[in-house]
Amino acid sequence: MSHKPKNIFVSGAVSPALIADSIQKHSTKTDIGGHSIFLGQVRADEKNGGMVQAIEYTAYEEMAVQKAFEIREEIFVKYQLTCLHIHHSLGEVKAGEVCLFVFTSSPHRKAAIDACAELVERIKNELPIWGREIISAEKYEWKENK
Amino acid sequence: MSHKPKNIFVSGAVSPALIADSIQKHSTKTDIGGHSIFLGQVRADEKNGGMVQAIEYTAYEEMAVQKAFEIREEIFVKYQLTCLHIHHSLGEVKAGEVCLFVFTSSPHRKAAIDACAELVERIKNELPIWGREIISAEKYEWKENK
Amino acid sequence: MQQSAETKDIKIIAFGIIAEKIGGRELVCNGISDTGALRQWLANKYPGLNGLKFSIAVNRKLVHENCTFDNESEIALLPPFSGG
Amino acid sequence: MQQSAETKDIKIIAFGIIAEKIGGRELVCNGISDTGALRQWLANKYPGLNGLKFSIAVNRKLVHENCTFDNESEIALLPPFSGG
Repeated sequence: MSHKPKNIFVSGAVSPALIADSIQKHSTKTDIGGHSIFLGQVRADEKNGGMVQAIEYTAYEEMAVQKAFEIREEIFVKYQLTCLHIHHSLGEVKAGEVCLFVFTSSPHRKAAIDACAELVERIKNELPIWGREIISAEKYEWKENK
Repeated sequence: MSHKPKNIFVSGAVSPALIADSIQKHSTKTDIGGHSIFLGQVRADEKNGGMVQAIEYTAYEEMAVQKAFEIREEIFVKYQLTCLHIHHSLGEVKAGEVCLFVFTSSPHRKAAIDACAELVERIKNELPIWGREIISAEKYEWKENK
Repeated sequence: MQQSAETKDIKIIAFGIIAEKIGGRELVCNGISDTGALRQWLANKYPGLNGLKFSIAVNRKLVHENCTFDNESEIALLPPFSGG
Repeated sequence: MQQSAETKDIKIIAFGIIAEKIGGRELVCNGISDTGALRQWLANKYPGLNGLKFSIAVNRKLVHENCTFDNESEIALLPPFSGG
């Protein structure tokens, strides 16, 4: 567990290979009993004027990385975690692709599951990241989290 | 979503490649907005006589597959899910390897997260599966879920 | 004349520590037609089971009260689950 | 003689729909030293912002009450977040 802010952004979609690689890396940590993973996937929602083709993400990167670090420290205090990783896309992510990867690990399943659920809410509510839903070459809508 | 019992067992550890492949397959389902994944990993617990090297899983397979199907149907009624997958190891799984992979997907994150957490509890409590913790060539302990 | 259910062999399957204590995954009993009698018979025949908790499944369903069965039934002895 | 803080240019960065409405990711203001005055100045200068909600961050922290700043501060205009 590192104690300085770490970049959370990846360019474009989060690939299944990155996820597999991250899981694989935890096989040396034999005090872990459970991993909880959340993946956000871009939905092809129906909009006025067509379907969402992709979401283009931008962020206030410096603030997002600092805030993600603060959240990380708070979650580590609250839950008995071994590891915690956050990866969020920047730039274009097509419908069906993964834009958010949250990964928590703990000796016991409950801490991993609860921490992951809380992290996802906090990421959505507190990180300065914006998604623009691309509907066609001319048409887009700024996404709003509910 | 298929409506007949499906084998949930894999021989040996669940590989990161199987997990990546399963995630990849969902990219065509563009109504999905969130995936929740739980992975059970074998812990190298300290025991009287040494560390846990591996867990050897056996199951009453026919009953486990039928029960997993019943649980699946109940979870689909309770939560708005697009997909639900369960993979559990049989045979030997070494410390650090993954023995359980539970995967739920939904248009909205809350349903995926809540369904996954409930599934993990039900799998641990209701499926006739047994783990024998291998400590050395001569020594083992039958695991008990708490 | 057909054999009565009571005199037909009934096959029982066992798992985990229960299989270990009875020395195999399968055993056969005869003249037993409910789960209460089966528990009694097992306790007499396998003292190694003393103090071990197990459930009985009849036709792949856990039974919690005394339950009758016949030689067509699938009977299984299940120690506490420890999957996942 | 040094310029006073009020007369130095203050750089402001904007994101999302706010950047779009003001026509760029960066703007410069002068003679403004608190977030309340900044909101007023923006409302006058960019009628396109009318009806749009946004927060202000000073040095990468959201500020909820009126907050003073100077030309060393990092000021950012943040529409509602929509990550994940």
